[in-house]
This record gives sequence, C-alpha cells and structure tokens, in this order.
Amino acid sequence: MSKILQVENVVAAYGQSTILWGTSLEVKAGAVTTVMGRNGVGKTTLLKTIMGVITAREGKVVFKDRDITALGPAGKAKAGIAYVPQGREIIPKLTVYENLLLGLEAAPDRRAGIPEEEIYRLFPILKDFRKRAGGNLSGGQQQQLAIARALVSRPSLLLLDEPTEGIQPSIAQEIGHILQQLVQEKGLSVLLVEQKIDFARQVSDYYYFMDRGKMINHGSAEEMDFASLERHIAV
Amino acid sequence: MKTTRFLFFCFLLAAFASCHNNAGKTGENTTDNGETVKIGVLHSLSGTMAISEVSLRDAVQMAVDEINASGGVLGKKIEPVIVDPASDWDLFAEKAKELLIDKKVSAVFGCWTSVSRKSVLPVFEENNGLLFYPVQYEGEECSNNVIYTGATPNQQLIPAAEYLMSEKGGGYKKFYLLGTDYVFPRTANKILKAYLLSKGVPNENIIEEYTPFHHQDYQTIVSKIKRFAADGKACVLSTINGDSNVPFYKEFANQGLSSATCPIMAFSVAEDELRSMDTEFLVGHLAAWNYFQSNDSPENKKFVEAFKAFCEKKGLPGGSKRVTDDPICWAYTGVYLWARAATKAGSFDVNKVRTALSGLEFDSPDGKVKMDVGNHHLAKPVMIGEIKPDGQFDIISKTDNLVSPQPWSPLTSPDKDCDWVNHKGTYTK
Amino acid sequence: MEKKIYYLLFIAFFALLLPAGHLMGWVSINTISLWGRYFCFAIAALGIDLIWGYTGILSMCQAFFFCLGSYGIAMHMLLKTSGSALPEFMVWNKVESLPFFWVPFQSFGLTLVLCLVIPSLLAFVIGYVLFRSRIKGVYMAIITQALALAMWLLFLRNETGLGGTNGLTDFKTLLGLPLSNTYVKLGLYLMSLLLLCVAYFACYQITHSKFGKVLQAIRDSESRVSFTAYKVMDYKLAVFVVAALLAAIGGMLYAPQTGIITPGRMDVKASVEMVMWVALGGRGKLKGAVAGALLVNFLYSICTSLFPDSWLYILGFLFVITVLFFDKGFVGLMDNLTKRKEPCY
Amino acid sequence: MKNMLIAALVLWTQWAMAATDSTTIFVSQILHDSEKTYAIQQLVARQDPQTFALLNAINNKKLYLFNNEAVTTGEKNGTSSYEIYSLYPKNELLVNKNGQPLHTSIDALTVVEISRADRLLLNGILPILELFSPEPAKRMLAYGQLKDSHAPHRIEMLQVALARETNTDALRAGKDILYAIQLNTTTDAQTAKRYIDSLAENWGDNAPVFLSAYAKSKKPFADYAGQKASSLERKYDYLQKVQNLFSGLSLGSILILIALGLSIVYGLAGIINMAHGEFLMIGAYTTYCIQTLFTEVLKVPYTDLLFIISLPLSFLVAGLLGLLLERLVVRHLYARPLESLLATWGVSLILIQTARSLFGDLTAVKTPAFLSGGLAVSPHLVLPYNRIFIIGLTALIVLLTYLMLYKTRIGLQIRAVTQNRNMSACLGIDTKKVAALTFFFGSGLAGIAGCAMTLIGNVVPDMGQTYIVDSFLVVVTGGVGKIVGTIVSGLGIGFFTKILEAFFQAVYGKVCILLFIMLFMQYKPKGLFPYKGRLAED
Amino acid sequence: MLLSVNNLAVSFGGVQALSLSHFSLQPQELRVIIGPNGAGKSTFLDIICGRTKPDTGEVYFNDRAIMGMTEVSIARLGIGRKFQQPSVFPGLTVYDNLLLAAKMKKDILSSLFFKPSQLLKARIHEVAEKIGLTKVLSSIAGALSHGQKQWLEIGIVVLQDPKLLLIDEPAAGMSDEETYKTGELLLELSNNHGIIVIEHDMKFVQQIARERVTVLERGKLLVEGSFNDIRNDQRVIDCYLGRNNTQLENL
Repeated sequence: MSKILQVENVVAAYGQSTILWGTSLEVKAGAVTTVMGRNGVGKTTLLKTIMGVITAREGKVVFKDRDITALGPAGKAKAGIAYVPQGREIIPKLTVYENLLLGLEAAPDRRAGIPEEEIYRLFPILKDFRKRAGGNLSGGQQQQLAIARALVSRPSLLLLDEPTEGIQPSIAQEIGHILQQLVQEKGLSVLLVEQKIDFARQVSDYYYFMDRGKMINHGSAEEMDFASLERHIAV
Repeated sequence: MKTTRFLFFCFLLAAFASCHNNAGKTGENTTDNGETVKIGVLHSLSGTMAISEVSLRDAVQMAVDEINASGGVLGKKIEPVIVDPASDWDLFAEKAKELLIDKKVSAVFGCWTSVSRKSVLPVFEENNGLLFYPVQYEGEECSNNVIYTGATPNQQLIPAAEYLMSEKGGGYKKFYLLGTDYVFPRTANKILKAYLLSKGVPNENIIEEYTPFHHQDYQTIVSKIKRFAADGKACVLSTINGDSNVPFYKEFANQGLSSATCPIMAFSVAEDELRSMDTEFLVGHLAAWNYFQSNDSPENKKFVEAFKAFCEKKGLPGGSKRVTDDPICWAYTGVYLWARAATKAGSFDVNKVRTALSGLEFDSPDGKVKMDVGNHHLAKPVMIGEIKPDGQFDIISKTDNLVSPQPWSPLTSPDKDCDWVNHKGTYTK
Repeated sequence: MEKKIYYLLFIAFFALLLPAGHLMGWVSINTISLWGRYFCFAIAALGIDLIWGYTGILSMCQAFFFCLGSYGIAMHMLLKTSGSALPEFMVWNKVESLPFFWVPFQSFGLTLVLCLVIPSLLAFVIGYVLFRSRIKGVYMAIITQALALAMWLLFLRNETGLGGTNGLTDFKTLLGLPLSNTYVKLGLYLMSLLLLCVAYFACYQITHSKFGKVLQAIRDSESRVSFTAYKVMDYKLAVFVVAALLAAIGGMLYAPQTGIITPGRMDVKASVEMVMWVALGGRGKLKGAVAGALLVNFLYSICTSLFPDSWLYILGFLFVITVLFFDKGFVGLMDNLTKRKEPCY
Repeated sequence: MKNMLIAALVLWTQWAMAATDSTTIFVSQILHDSEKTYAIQQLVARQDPQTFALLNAINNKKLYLFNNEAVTTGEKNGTSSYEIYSLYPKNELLVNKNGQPLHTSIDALTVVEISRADRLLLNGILPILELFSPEPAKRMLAYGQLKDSHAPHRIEMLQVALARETNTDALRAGKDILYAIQLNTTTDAQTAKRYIDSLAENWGDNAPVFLSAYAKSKKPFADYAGQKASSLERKYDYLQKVQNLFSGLSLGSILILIALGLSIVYGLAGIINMAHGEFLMIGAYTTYCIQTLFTEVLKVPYTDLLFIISLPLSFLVAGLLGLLLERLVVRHLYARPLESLLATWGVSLILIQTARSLFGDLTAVKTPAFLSGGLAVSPHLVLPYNRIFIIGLTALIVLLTYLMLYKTRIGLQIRAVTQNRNMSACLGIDTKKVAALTFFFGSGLAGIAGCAMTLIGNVVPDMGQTYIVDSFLVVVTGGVGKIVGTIVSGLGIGFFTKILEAFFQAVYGKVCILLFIMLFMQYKPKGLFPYKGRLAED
Repeated sequence: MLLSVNNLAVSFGGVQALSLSHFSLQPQELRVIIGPNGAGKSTFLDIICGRTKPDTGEVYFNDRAIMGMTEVSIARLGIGRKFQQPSVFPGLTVYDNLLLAAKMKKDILSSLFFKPSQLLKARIHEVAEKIGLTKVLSSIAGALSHGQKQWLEIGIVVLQDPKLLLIDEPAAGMSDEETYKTGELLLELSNNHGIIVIEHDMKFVQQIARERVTVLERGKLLVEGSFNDIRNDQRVIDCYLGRNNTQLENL
C-alpha cells in the first residue's frame, strides 16, 4: 500500500503550551488509518495541524509527495484534503443545500456541481431537509451533513475527528458502513481520530496510539492486540 | 510587583511633567519679561466648533504677524500661545487656567460659542485676565474681564427686524423665529419677540421654534413654515447654527419656498460658512452683520487681500480661496485694539490696558469703530446683505452711523445697564 | 509587601509631595486642580472596570451617571451663588419661578443624598429593564449608548430646566467656602484623592470577595451561574448601581473643581472615552482602570497644549494600537514586559 | 450670419419706429444714462403693462444691454450661461437661428446700473409689477399681496394677469385671490355661493382662510362657506398625514441605507464598526471632490452627470478605504465585538480629524437639477425629488444586496465565513479575501449612503456621527445580521420618529422612540427577527 | 416520588419537540434516557431546569409544581444540571469554580461578606479528590482538557448538593477508560441523589443502568424498561440501536 500522507516529527502548540512533541504518522492510500489515545493527548491538534488550522512549528506534512506544511487550510482543502471536525461545525444559518454547496469550494471542478444523486443515496435524510437551516438539524444529521459536505469536494484524503461523539448507535453504525463503502468503492483514504474502540474496530485498517503528543505504538488491524490497546488508552 | 512599580514611576513622571510645564515661570508676576510678550489663543482646532474657529485662529495669527512685522508692541514681539480646547467646554476652562496661571499671558483671544465663554468667564474674573471675544452674542452679560468685539443684540437683531418691517425691506408682517436650541437663539428671539410686539405685530403672527444642534431633517418644520407663509408677508428670522443650515435651506427650496415668497434673515450665516457651500438655494436670502467682505472700502480690500495671501502663504486649507467675515474681522481687530491700548497705556498690565481701551477708536477693515467708554463693547455699523451666487453678500442696507452697543436690551431688561466707569459693571437704573 | 509600598508611595506622593510642592511655589494650583479632576475620572473609571472589566457588561452611559452627580452638586452651588434670585439662565429662558426639582437642592445635605440616590435609582430602573429581558453584549452596549444619546439630547434642551447647552456654570461657593480660594481647591483635591483611595479599597474588597468571583463567573458563563443558584440579575443590578454610584461620586467632586458642567460631558463621545480609559489602562484590573483614567486625561491635557493641531492623531493612534496589540492595556503590557513569559492558554 | 444680420436689422428698425412713442423714449433714457430718475418716475406713473417686464428687471437688478437692446436673464444653463429675454417693446425669449433658446454668458451683457434710490421708486407699484414677473414664485407672491385690495383697477390688472398666466400653481393662487375679492364684493346670494364653490374647488393656499372669514360674516351662505372651509381643512390635514408618512419613509430609507452596510459588517462579521459613519462622510467627500475636480480643476461645466458618476465612485472610494481599514486594524479583531467597537472609535477620530485638516470646513455639493424641486402629487402635497430618489436608491441597493448575499457564490462565502471562519477555511474558502470583501462592501454601502446624503445636507467632517447611533438602533432592533429586520426596523423607526415628531418636538420624539425600543426589547431581546429553534440557543 | 411529569409538550417553530404524557423518578433512582438525536431528550432536561418554557404540562418536584419558576429558584430547590458542552467558569480557578457552586446562601450580601469555613474547604477537597482534579485545583479552569472540564462540571453539580442531578452526555469525548470512571462516579452518587442521565454510549448505559431505561423518540415515550428489555426491543433496535450493530454485539 502506498502512502498518501506523511507527517514527520511535527511540533505544534496553542500559544505557549506545546501539544505535539514530534509526532510522526503515515496514512495509507485507500484505507482507514485510526489514531487513538486518551483525552488531551493531542489527537485533535494533530488533525488541525495537518489541516493547517494550527501552524506546525517544526516538522513536515507531505501529501501526495508534496510538502504542504506551509499551506493554509484553504490551500490544503484545495489540494484534496477534506476535514470533518469534532463538533461537526456545520454553518448553522445556512441551509443544508448551501452547506453542501460550500463543499464545492475545494472541489477540483466547481462546474461539475454537487453529485446530488450519490450524496442523497448515501444520506437520504439530507434530501428531505435540503431547505432546513443546518443548525436546526439534530447531532446525527449534522454529522451526516458534515461528511457529505466533505465528500462534495471530491477529496482524496478525509480527516475525521470523533465522528461518533454524541451520535446514536444506529447512525454511528451507518456512518461506519458508509466509510467502509467509500474506501472500498472509491479508494478514499481516511484518517480517523477516535476514542471508542468498538467503532474503530469496525472500520480501521491501521492503528496509531498517541500519548502526550507522540505516537507510542502502531500496527495494522490484523496484528493489533486489543487488550494491550485498551491498556494504552487507560492510565 | 514590577508592574505596580512601573505604574508608579509613570505617574511620577507624568506629575513631574505637568509641574515642569509651569514651574519655570512661577514667582514672576510680570509677563513682559524678555523680548516677547505672550498672548493666548483659545480657539477650538478640533471637534464640532473647529469648522468656525480655525479661521479665527488664523485671523489672530495674521494680526500678530502684521504687528510683529511692524516692530511689535512697546518694543516687544508678540508670542501667541496656541492651545486647542477641542470644542470641549470643560477643557476651555482648563486651558484658560493654564494660559492665565501657568503661561501668564497678557491677554487671551478666543471662544466662539456662548457656553465656551461662560465656561472661561469665572477663570478670567478670578485671575483678572483679559479675554477678547470676537463673535456676535446674546448680551445680558458685562464682565470687566471680557472685551466684546462682536455684536450685541441691538447691533444685529433689531436693525434686521426693522429692515424687514420697513417698506423697502418688504413690509413683512408675520415672523417665524427659528433657531438652534441654545442661549443665543433663545435670547435673540426673546428680544426680537419683545421688539415685534412693541411694534404692534400681533402675537399670533410670531412663531418661535427650536431644533437641536446638528438637526438635519427639516421636512416637518418647513411644511409648517409653508403653511404659515401661505397668505404672504411672512419671513423667517433664523438663528440656525452651523451645519443645520444647508439641510434647512435645501428643504426650504424643495418645498417650493423661495426668497421671493418668504425670505430668511439669518443671524448666524456668514461668508465663511458659505465659502464652499452650494449657495444655489440660499441666493436672495438675507443676513445681518456688522461686516461683509463685499464692503468696498480700500481698508477692507487691503484686509481681504492680506488675509487671502496669509492663508496661502501658511498653506492653510482653502488657501487663497479663503474669505473674511464678521467674526474674522473682529478677531483680527481685537488684536489691534489690544496692541493700541497697550501702547497707549505703556504697559501690558491688564488693568492699565483695560483703562486705555475705554473709548479707543480704531480704523478697522470695516471703517472706524469705537470702544464704548463704559461697557467693554464695540460701537460699529450694521449692514444687511443679500446672498449672491458666489457666496458673497450684496450689501442692501447699512446704517449711516456707528450703532452703540447695548449689552442689556432695553426691550427685555429696561432697568438694567452696564457701565464699568461710573458703576461696577451691570447696574440697575 | 513590596506591592503595598508602592501603593503607599503613590498616595504619599499625591497627598503630601504635590501639595507641599504647591506650598513651596513649585507647583501651580492649576496643576493641583488638574490632578484633582483626573482623580474624579479615575473614581468613575473604577466603576466601569467593575461593570465591564469584571462583569463583562459594556455600559456606555456611565458618563450620564457622572453628569447626574455633577449636575446635582452644581445645582446646589448655583442656588447658593445666586442667593434669593433665580439662576441667570432661567431668566433668559423666561422661567419665572424655581422649578420644583430645583427646590430640594437648596439644602446641602439633601443635595448629597439626592446626588447619590438619583443615579442609583435610575441605574436600578434602567438595569432592571435591561437585565430582566437578558439584554447583553453588543445589544447592551448599543442600547445604553442610545440612552446616553437621548439623555444628552434631553439635557441639551432648554425646556429641561438645566441650562441647556450652556449647562450650569459660575458657581462661587461650596458650603460657604469660596471656590476661588487656593486652600479650598487644595481641599477639594485632597478630598478627591481620599475618595479615590476609599473607592479603590472598596472595589478591591468587592472584587476579592466571593461577590467579585460571582461577577467574573457571570462574565464567563451566565447560564452556569443561574444553574448554580445565583440570581444573576441581582448581581448585575447591584454592580450596575455600584458603578453608577461611583460615577456619580466622581461627578460630584468634578463640578466644583472644573467650575462648569454641561451636557457635553455626557454625550456619546464622553461615554466611549470613559470606557476607553479602562481599555487603555487594562480592563479587569483595578489599577488598570485608575492608571488609564489618569494617564489618558493627562495626555489629553498635555497634548492639546503641546500639539494643538495634531493631538487627535496621537490619541487616536494610541487608542487603536492599544486595543489592537495590547488588549490587556498598559498594565497588561507592563506585565508582559516585566514578567517572564508563561503559558497563556 | 446673414440671417443674424437681417434679424438684427429688423429688430433695430422696430425699435427705431417705436422710438417715436414717449414710453419708448423713457425706456431709452433709462438704458442710456440720461434722466433715469425722471424716466422711471414717468413709467411708474403710467402703469403700462408693456413696460412691466422692464421695470421688473430693474427691481431685480437684472437689467442688461445686449446688442443695444434691453434684456434680462432667465434660466441658468450650465455654470455661467443664461437664457436671455428681451424686455421692451416685446417680452420674449430670444432664440438663435435654429429656433433654440439663445444662451449667453453673463460677460457678454452690459449691466445697466440703476441706483438703489431709483429702484426704491418702484415700491409703489411693486405689487402689480410683480404680477408680470417672469418668475412664477414672484407672481404668486404678488397675487397674495392683492388680497386686501379693493381698488377696481387692481382687479382689472389681476384679471389681465390671470389671462396670461401659464403656471398652474400661480394660476391657482391668482384665482384664489380673485374669487375671494369677488366673493367679498358681490351682494347677490347665488353669485356668492358660486364663488364659494369656485374657491373651494380651486383650493388655493388661502381658500380656508377666506372661507372661514366669510363664514364669520352675516352674509348669505356664510354657514355653507364654513362647511366648505372645514372640509378643506380636513382634506389638508389628511394630506399632511400623507406628507408625514412620506417623510417617515424617507427618513427610514436613509436609516436603512446606513444601517445596511453596518448590519453586514456588524451582524455578519461581528465587528461593531464605529467608523461606519466616517465612511459615509468619505462617500460624501468623494462626491464633493469629484464635483470640485471637474468644475474647478478641469474646468468642465457642471452637469448632473457628475452626481451620477459619483454614486459608484463613492462606493469604490469608501470601499477601498474600508479595505485598508480591514487590512490594518479590523483583521485583528474578528469575533471581539467590544474591542472592535473601541478600536474603530479611535479610527473614526482619526478620520474625522483628517477630513477636517484636508477640507477645513463646511462644504456642500450641488444638487443635480433633475433632483431639485418636488413632485406635486396634488395642490398641497409636494414630494421632494431628492427624497424620492433616496427611497428609490435604497430599494435598489437593498435588492442588490439581497441578491448578492443570497444568490451568488461570493454571498454564500461571506455568510459562511462570518459564521464560522475556521471551518470555512477548512472547506477551501480564502477567508482573508472574503472578510476583506465583506468589509469592502459594507463600507462601500456607507459610501453610497454618504453620496445620497449630500442631496439633503451638507458635507462636514462629523456628518457620520449624526445618524450612527440611530443606525445601530436599527440594526439591533431588527435583529443582528437580518436584512429583513434592518428594513422593517429602519422603516418602523423612521415612521415612528416622524409620527411622534408631529406630536412632540424632535427631541422628545427621539426619547419616546428609545423608550419604546427598550420596552420592545423586553419581549424581543434579540430583535424583530431572531433565529428560531436550536440556533437561538447560545 | 422525586419528580413527576404530566402531559409535557413544547414545539419550536411549529415542530413538536417534546410531547411526554408521563414520566416519574424515585428518590435515589438513576435513570438513563436514550433515544435518537433530536428526540427531545435535552429539551426535556431544559424544561425541568427552567431553561425552556413548555407550551403545556406539569412538572412536580417533591410534589411541588416547578413550572414557570426561574432557573435560579429551581436550582435552589435542588436540581442541578450538567450540560452537553461542558459549562464551567473558564476565567476562574478550579477551586473557585467549586467554591461558587457549593451549597450556601447565595444572595448578594452573603457573597460580599463570605468567608469559607474549614468544613467547606474540606468538602471541596473531598469532591475534587472524587473527580480527580486535586492536582489542578489552583489552575484556571479554561486551561483544562475536555474530559477534565466534564468532570469539573460534574463536581460543580455535586457540590450544589442537589436532590436531582440532570446529566447530559457525560461520556461524550471521553475515552473508554474515562467513561468507565465517570460511570462509577455516577453510580456512587446515585446512593444519595436522584439522577437522570442522557447518553448514547451503550456500553456506558449498560454499566450504569441498574434500574430502568427510558427511550424517547420524536418527543414521545417509546418504551421504558430494564436495559436488557430495551436492548432487545425491536422498536428500539429499528429507530435507535440499528440492526447488526457490531458495537452492540461486543457487549
């Protein structure tokens, strides 16, 4: 498997407090790579740094053999990375359809428009709610919308931050299915940050464990020993 | 910890700076030490009044430059101390104190609005200073420490009303007294109303109305005027101040009124205000002042030229397009009056200068004017002008003699008068 | 301990050295009065810091409360000055008899009480109406600003019976003491300094009590405070009234030292400037409020004399730059300069 | 050229032939500096309508010689050229060979100096003289002055004048007087009733006064006149109400125009822009500068076109300066509304002072000719064109803004960025560009408002301060970031202000409005149109 | 009966958010409410604590009608609320956060002249110990991690010593281990307090649901029963749990 994204010794901080202390990671193309770890170890910061929301102080982010460390979030989005943050971050006062339209901003070809058929096939609920304000959707619906919005930009890499947080089990399950489907059918690469082992096990191909801003362990799903995994997340 | 220390030293520094500001001169009572004599210039250079007052600062500066060029006063050059009271009335008092107590100036030239004058008045009286006040005002004041070079009500209001009622002025019978709500319009209208009533104008033919400062929306008022003027022979006596004038005149024209149907006699619109205004709507309306730039005496022509040249040379906004007007003329004249009086007294001492000012005559750009013997005001001619398209006035009426000033109008305060020679200022007859 | 020494030095400097300097002839009485007036502003600024810095409510009508105090005391002084006659402005305003609301101001005791009661009462009513409907943040700022504007317009009117644009001026005596007397001026100055110290101490106590913590909690998360069983509205109202009171006290001392009070002191600009002092000094820190009020006003005085043509640019840029780059004000700036950098996240 | 010569010759011969007439001799004396005083006295005594035009010109100090002929100036055309009217023996507009009105600069005319004393000789016949003035306004005034006249010859003169009257307003004013005089002189009851009807139907300015005066007399049909008078009064009051509503609408439009930009910048970008009023001032000064640049520097004669081109230019200039402000200051202040309020306050101080030192003082812009005056909807209802223009402009701009924000890609981007800056960036939107554009647009709108404001008021450095607090109130009352809210509350506040102004004075009206808004906020603390449902919670 | 609710209904903009005919809770009962997103669970808690005004209905707390009372009076009666998004005072220290919450007189004057007693200090330290924040007591609450804030908020609610705790998604954003610890904490609290918990994490629900679980759907009560009943209820599986759910199979 070739790698689509490579993070090398990244150091990042909020103001004065450093969160990432030389984190490295590889994302395989056409697979789901999951980062796990306890609260506050820097998983979300890692995604934000990859996306460019936080600037890396040291280290490199290489995407498709191109060094994109210095690009801002908009540039990275246009390069083909889509981001579904924790808390979904739907634009609340825009309608569902307008939120989807925003996905087009980073699409390689704007004129192609929203692949409505495909989106509504994956997320039928969005079709009915097209004209509702995004902020008025329930949490699960917002999560679906956020993923759909990310897909509209036809990314090659999808960054997902805790997609199941506060989501009912059935939708979480559905999201898992959709993810698998996307990876298998479209060869999408996914970098997932997750705390719940159950969901991670459902979708992941490769695991990283993170603690205090560094990767402490990694391995493929087959070779993973989940007992030791839970130990890592504990403490 | 360190922050507190830092702050403390900041205050220390500030306090020392503020002391240093005045410490040097303390202890010396005379002001005419050295080669120069200081005068204070107290006109707002920022804030709402800057629009009018900056020109007065320029006029004072020009008079000072002229006097200095011709050798100064009593062998000393005049050194103007210019401060900016920023249209902030409290700051006027503060700056007056600074000029009198700390800078120890011999005289102060300044103020425009009544409130600024009222604000500094106690300061001048307390410290025995001398203020030259160049703007037409409401009267009912008579301070020993103020020289009023602007007009009193009887030098502006009454002649204007008289003119409008006269046959040649149009014989108007109904009067709409419209003003901005502050002391000058209020007092002016009180006097005007008393005058009109005394001339037999029935009460219902007089309407009094006030708008706030910077009022812009005159739709309602103009439609009232229109109704009032419908049956002819009505005029407006306007004490509207500053930037409210243009919206008022525009609305006036837009609702179909004109100087022919209902003329506006303005008491606060002078050339400087008209300078770059679109005068189209104002043409034909009237104004009453003691001085107009269009006064074609040779002295005045010289003065106007000199002022334009001065503004151009100093690179002031407007340059050679600047115009003179009544307050500018009196601000300029004030400096000369003071210089003459000082020369006459042979001293810059306030008391001596004041005594010397009594009855002093001077050839101003407006012709010969004379300080009143007793009441610290200036006797001068009164003129009515008609606004021309170029922002100048066509002088359509002028008194033959100087009109003596009456700080207390006989119409509203018949028992009062002002005299500093035979009485102690305001007295009851 | 070291900290206390500087506070004491500060007080000693202004309470002893400056008056002594005056008596020695080094410092003019004008400078003394000037600082006296700055102290009045500083008292009002403390109130603003309480309500804005600590509680997070931006009230843009503090200048109005300041003026209420000033007007009250000015009415009293004016009545004493004009004796049995009507104040001058009423004469040209064609007012024949003393309006009813002037009558109580003939007594000094009543004046003191009214100067404190009226602003608090008004603050209470305004605060009650605004806080009841949970108006906050920007809405609060705009509405109080509009309120200040309306009150300003009202005070500008001559019909209001408070002297219109000209305001009240030409007071001669306070409690029978001539205001032009140097020692009376000195006394007023010391009085202002004393009250500033008292106000500072009181505010210090307030902000360091649990009450002060509740205020900060309201700033951080109002709903959490409610769910923790505190009546948010009571607290907001209390601090709004306290701020109004402090402003009024500042105003009461201000009028006799300045010699005039006009609506110009309470226009929109005046209120924003007051907030600006606190912002420049450092909001959320009491000494920031005091420092801001003193230094900004000092700069204003100095600059209008030294740079009459360009001072507005200087102050304007100072405002902008402070707000932009030193959002913790002078005090924050100095903290940054003097302390070792530490995580601020 | 040849035609001109012939025309001149013909004119000259006419004049020469008429010169035998003594009136003509007096005229020529006036024109050619001999015995002016005597000649004027004679003409005044004759009261010959043929000479009235000439006498009028004397009274107005507009008597000139042009090709040796007495003329006066008429309508101004451009900056310095005028239409020319001949005065005697014929009073008509001079035309060039194409039949077009002849335009001449004032320098081509020779002034005939008449002393003030001589002019005062005309006082006695001024009222009737003005009946034949070329200016309708003066004629109206003259009709008015005949009100109390009972002299029969004046009535004749009035009838003569009315027969020539072309202006409808003047005609109405004249008839008003004529019917009134006839009503008061007639003794026949039926005739009186007819005149009463005519008076009421004509509905001149004085009709109610005349009718109610007549109603007080004991003459026949006095009650009838009284009824007519009060019905006219009622109609008038009704029209006043309409006028008031129009005033409210126009005030509301101004508020909307200013508040719209404010709302976009503040509601959507979270910036309280205290310097917004100053962008309005910048727009106004742009208009002023363009006018000055063209008429004074480039010496192009003034045309209305200048105002038209200033509209987009003031948008551009104010917008660009807004952009500069965004780059320098506001960029650091997103989502810190209270700090932004203070910083932009400082900026506004700087801008005002800059304007003051650049332009010095009070200036004003020339109102284009097509916007002067008003639309006379009915005799007593005049709607000024400048106000109508502003209402129209506001409607257009609101529409454009709506389309821009809700129908275009950039609008979508603006709305997205202003609600969630970071996420928008993550979606590939260049947030810096969009934020700058938002500010550009908001400031530009203020610039247009400024340009429009020159139609009403003057251009002064602190003109922005006049409406700024009101506009903030509009934004707050309408609900932040809602265009509909801004419109409704802008109109509402406009109407209420005008309605209250009719009962109270302006200031108390304003206080009432504020109290009303505070009470209103009691049950709508988030404005007229708050967001509903989950969105509302935060 | 600690809490009983009858015929509660509220709608937002025409959409029925909640329509609950009956709900009751015993003292010292720990009740878990589950249900699809948007089923009205948070709205239900909002109504109980006075944040949202219902259109109709009755809410009795200890047989006292509390509808129409303000948040403050409801809080004073003894209902504490923890929100979905942690809501603490970010500008104050952790200690001050807890201090403000502690049960005491909360009017202005008592606040002004308040001096913490030894007993209170001990109590705060005890709670801090329980929620694992002893080490960070003097740091600013805003600097805590998400999970720590969640716990701090629970601490705040506990210190209020309410009779009823309303807890909204306490496990959101927590790792499995943290979730487990939270569960233990809640179970311990349920010895002295009535607790209503909203949660999606079925593992967590299983851990704490010793008694009854309530399922809401579209604002209505779908079913109420023991965890096992619910887990196997076909309606719940259809609308909420989902079929063939691998996560559930792991339970």
